[in-house]
Amino acid sequence: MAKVTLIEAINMAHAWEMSHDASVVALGQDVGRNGGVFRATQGLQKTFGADRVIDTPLAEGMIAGLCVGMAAQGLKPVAEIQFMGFIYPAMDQIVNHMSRLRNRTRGRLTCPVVIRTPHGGGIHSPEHHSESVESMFCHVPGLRVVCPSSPARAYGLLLAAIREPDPVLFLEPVRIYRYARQDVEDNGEALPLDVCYVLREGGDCTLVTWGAMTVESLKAADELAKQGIYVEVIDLATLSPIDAETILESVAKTGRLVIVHEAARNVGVGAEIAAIVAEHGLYDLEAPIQRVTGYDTIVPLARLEHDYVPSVARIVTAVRTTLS
Amino acid sequence: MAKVTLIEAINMAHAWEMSHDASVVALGQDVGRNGGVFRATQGLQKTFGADRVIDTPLAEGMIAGLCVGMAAQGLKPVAEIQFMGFIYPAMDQIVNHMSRLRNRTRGRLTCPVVIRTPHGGGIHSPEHHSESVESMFCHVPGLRVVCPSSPARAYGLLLAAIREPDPVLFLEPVRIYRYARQDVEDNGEALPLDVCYVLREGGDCTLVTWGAMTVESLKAADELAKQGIYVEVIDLATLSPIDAETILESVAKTGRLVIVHEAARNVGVGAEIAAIVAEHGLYDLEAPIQRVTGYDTIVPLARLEHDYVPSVARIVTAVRTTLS
Amino acid sequence: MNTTAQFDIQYCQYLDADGRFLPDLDLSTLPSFAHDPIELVRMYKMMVLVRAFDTKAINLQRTGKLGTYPPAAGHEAAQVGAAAALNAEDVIAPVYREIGTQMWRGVRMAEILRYWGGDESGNDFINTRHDFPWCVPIATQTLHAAGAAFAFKIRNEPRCALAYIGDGGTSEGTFYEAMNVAGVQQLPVIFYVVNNRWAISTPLSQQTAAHTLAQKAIAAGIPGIQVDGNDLLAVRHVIEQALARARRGEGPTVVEALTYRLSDHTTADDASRYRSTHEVEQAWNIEPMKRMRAYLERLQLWDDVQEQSYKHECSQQIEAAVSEYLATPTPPVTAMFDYLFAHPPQRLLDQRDQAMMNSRATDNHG
Amino acid sequence: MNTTAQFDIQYCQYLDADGRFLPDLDLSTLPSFAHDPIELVRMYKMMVLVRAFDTKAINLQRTGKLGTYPPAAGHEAAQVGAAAALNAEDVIAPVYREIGTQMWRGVRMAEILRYWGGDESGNDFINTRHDFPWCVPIATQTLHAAGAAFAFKIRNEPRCALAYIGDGGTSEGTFYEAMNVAGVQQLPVIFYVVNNRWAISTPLSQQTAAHTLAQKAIAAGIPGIQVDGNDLLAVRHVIEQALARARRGEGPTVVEALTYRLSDHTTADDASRYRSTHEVEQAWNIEPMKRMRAYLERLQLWDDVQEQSYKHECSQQIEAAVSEYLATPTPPVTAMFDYLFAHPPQRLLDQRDQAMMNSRATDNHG
Ligand SMILES: Cc1ncc(C[n+]2csc(CCOP(=O)(O)OP(=O)(O)O)c2C)c(N)n1
Ligand SMILES: Cc1ncc(C[n+]2csc(CCOP(=O)(O)OP(=O)(O)O)c2C)c(N)n1
Ligand SMILES: [Mg+2]
Ligand SMILES: [Mg+2]
Repeated sequence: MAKVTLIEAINMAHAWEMSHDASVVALGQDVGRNGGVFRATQGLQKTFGADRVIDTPLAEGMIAGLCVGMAAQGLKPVAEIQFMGFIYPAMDQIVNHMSRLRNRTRGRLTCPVVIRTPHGGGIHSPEHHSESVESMFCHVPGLRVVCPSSPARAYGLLLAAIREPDPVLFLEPVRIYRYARQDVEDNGEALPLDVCYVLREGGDCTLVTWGAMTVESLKAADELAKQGIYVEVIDLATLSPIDAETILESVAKTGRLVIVHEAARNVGVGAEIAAIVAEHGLYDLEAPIQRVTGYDTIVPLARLEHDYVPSVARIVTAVRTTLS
Repeated sequence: MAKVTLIEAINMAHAWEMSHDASVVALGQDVGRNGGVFRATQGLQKTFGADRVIDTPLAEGMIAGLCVGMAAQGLKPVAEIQFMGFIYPAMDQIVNHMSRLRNRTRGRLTCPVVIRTPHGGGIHSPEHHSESVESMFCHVPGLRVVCPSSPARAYGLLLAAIREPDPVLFLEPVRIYRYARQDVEDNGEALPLDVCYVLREGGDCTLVTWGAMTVESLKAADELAKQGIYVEVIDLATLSPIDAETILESVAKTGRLVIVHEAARNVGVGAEIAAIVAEHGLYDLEAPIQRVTGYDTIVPLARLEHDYVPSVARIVTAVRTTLS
Repeated sequence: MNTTAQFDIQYCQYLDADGRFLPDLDLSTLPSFAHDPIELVRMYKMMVLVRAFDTKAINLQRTGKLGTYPPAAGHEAAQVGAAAALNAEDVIAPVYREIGTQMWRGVRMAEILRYWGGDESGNDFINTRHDFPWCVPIATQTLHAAGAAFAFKIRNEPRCALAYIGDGGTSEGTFYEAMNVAGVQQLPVIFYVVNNRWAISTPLSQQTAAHTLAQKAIAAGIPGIQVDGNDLLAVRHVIEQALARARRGEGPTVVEALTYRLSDHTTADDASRYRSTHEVEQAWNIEPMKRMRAYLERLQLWDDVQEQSYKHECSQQIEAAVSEYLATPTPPVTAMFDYLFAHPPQRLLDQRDQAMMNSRATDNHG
Repeated sequence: MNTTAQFDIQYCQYLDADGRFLPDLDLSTLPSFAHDPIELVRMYKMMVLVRAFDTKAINLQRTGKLGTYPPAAGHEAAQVGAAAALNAEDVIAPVYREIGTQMWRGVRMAEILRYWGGDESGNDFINTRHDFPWCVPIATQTLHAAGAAFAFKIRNEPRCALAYIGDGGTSEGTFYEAMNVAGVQQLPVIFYVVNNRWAISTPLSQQTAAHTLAQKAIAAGIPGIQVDGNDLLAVRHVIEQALARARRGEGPTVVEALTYRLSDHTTADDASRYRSTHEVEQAWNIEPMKRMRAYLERLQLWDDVQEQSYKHECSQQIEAAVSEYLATPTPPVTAMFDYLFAHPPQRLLDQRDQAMMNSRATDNHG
């Protein structure tokens, strides 16, 4: 068992699956020789050759479109989009083809593709490097959206994503790529793609979050515990489809719900969670739902970034408001 | 005063603004000679010349990108994307530039652009011609999203959109392009871009909807009225930013909320409305919120289309469930 | 100033509008199939069938029995010629208008009608399992062909991919991205530009300032060639040569076929709004069927009697397909759920149940 | 087969690596500025300032005082040469690396530092009000330049737009879309491809199979030309000629400047992972500064003493800019709200209030 960071776990899962399934290929900008700008694919080209770990020209739409063609003809491409803010040129292929091919052909052709991309900000990057626009993709029928928040979940969920016969958008929380090390056994065991994870139990308030915001959320839970308030922290992990049951059960227990995400609030994934609870758990709610999110603004550049990303203090305040 | 259809009202508003503001130009595929595939721009090229009503090559990203450049240098482009299912190639320019230019330059350069596009299905079109993916765009900071549901609102809102100093995505409900005629005075009077419209008052349940679904919603309201149930029908009209006040006031009165939209449910704009009410109007709610929406599937082709689009019967059932 | 690079674009044509060899043609350069009576007649017959089917489909749409339909009239040689050059195990990425292509490949007429009649099952081609479905979002399919070719290259299979694209389609950036990566990776793919002069109402002159569309290949550093798209022999030969190159590992080719869209863009379009009758009449003078028929008649491979009897046969085949199509029941409402995922999430299954209930309720209503 | 189209790509260079005219050069073709001592020295001095600023910026990043920064070393002639050809009322759409371009245009060094230090107000250029801001999403800016040029054309203004793009950028479809529409509309725009051989770790050979990047112009039916991007005289002259064409209404040009990225891609990159020291050393032999200095010295327009004293002057200017930059207060939290809309919606104003409260709360915390 090795103590690995989240990015190392991604690398490990990638390598595992490539050694066990000859149809898996990796492609993207700088993923080969350079091992990816964050080193997620480090060493893969050396091990598996330039035929299976492909440095592409610079065009995201092309990367996604190639994946569709490759997958339809029997490969399992795992593509990297260098930052989520550069995924838009790939949108057409993702929405109009990748997520639809099975449906359009009544199952004749399928699209087992994984699109990996860094997610979120907080590392003082240049413009367009801090985006977390998962909600756009969660709206796309036929597409799964996953976001791990620990090395172990990164490992297990990436394996699951590659093995899934349908396309998966795999979001990697940049801020915690190297945040902590965790024992992860490199045993090829995948995690399910349709459940969320209760990271911490508590009876006073349910806190649903994902990606890098799990860190702030757990810290907030610590601080609140000191004040005698016990929050149940849920890592959504799979953002689409949402595991509504686990959330509804928790809300049934706590009567309160706070949602934390880094993306802008308006029509974020937090809205869907709130809507689900307002539909199916309304009578359990003892207080208004709260969303602690990025503001409905462009993610600011480095000097104001920390004012944009939800802070421990904001989460604590929201939970206390819910309880008052 | 002329009795005009919704599409004629769009044409009228477009012509009005072009004759009163020399900086307004129209561009898109087939908008000139052919007057647009739905005839929204019919006659404009004849009146204003090929310099101001521009038939472009076939590339949506190019159309949007040109708009950014034109707008930054003093024009007010009104572009047509032929169908909403073909807007994805324009996404990068819309999100990463059009909606951001003012913010990125601290107001030095601005982007007064209108992107018009047909919205929704129900007219037995081929694949990719029935999309209504407004929720993706409502998530974009810096962008307004508008969707009229009557000739008068089409006229007034399009004028407002063109005059707005910031970008507006203007969604045109295809199914009701020619559904009904209405007296619309061609007087250049714009409507506000931040309010919704109460189409019908009622005390039993609030029904929020937009675009072509206003028709089904009003029919459902008629049917329910016969049963002694009075729903308040609200046309959202501006989908982003949402006029939360009007909705919250209505829910405070009725205690019940049903949201109707044609787009897929998951992370649709309906989710945001539900979330707003679960945050700010929770104590007013006497029953769970209901969403009557397209399913979380690809919009099916013609033969199953009517099973996808929310029907009067589904709306009636949802309202009755809410009341029971 | 030094010249650092030079390029030229060749144009290939064998038959003139009357089906005679061009005067300066070196007959020894003719492909072998040009001397194969069976193959020549087979191709011509398919063109006749395609034209007849096309006419019928437009009719069905006009009488409310079919959805919007994109006529192929004028494209028969461009479609059948290219399709005939392919092997069954090659893969195509077709656009909406490739009626004749699909028919040659083995897509059944009833399937074609089902698709344009609004039923996705029309894409579940029974005979061409690996081909991509009809593609509507312009130019996107060029990348699918490149991706397929990439898979063939990685697996070292002797297969090729062929992407269809229109003159309008060449303005989408996607097309250049596909050519470019195909060039870098020397993929076994052909980008087949069917230049019919119009993209809905947009004439070629408003689409690009490029003198030819074949020259767009130069941007990707790959070969580009123009062919008379109304000349069945030339089309098939040029595509055969491009395929041979690709199979030899020499990479992609762009082939531009010059043809004309004789019909409206689709049944929802009215081309008389934007182009002159004169232009259309001119185009009819050089259309592909007449030319090929004259060629066959000259070789005494075809005559009036055969034409009449074959046309009759076509009608019967088409009527059978139409009957099959019209007898196809509306798919169950569950069809919109059942092919979305291999492992459908619970939420979707719940919606599926609701949809069944809603659909039954509606049926009771009306 | 007939040839239907022919193209060639020219290459322009005046000075060799030692600053001597190429042996076969016809001196009468030299541009007028090549004989203007004041202008020559002014350009050279800017190159020196740019190199010094670049070094300082990397330093600031290394010491935690600046964010990720994209060094310009090696691009000085390509940047200053092109910028010097423009008029003030022309408009540029620059990419992140165009440090020297911006400095020549009049963007203040403190503004440049503010932007790369993580403050959007660095884009609120005081002197170049119409220029587009630094562009990060690759190739997107080419359309902004085309759109600007369209505006100039519609308003009949004698202005041009110039879009910068890298070798990597030429793989994005957007670039071709921009060239294509510029060709159709004969827009007064120049697409300036700065080919520095690398796109992060991707060498040119993996980016495209095209022999030159200038030939990509052929796809759009517009002229393309290559120039030695390390030759200040050639760069400026080629751009001047392209601008003159555009102003005469003769439409767009693609100019490819051949240069080399002497530094890492950005301060976040380590180029030694993917390219050889040998290659980089070779590139230093033909870099632009040395060449221009030798040319000036030969004309006796420059010497060691001037070089030393000017470098000192540069340091002082740069230090002043750095001080100004470091003294700039962090923008108020409200800055992220205040430039989003001309008419901010109420919901956003509410969030603005919350953000102010949250920010104050955080300040009290820490
Ligand atoms: C991305 C996209 N934009 C717009 C359309 C609408 N549309 C359908 S066909 C067409 C014209 C295509 O012209 P061309 O490529 O020349 O093919 P042709 O129809 O002539 O065969 C357009 C604009 C579309 N299908 N996809
Ligand atoms: C659309 C997009 N994709 C990816 C990136 C990440 N990225 C930044 S610079 C770069 C390489 C660009 O290379 P090139 O165009 O040659 O310009 P250079 O950096 O060499 O000046 C990449 C891939 C980006 N900024 N935008
Ligand atoms: Mg065409
Ligand atoms: Mg480069």
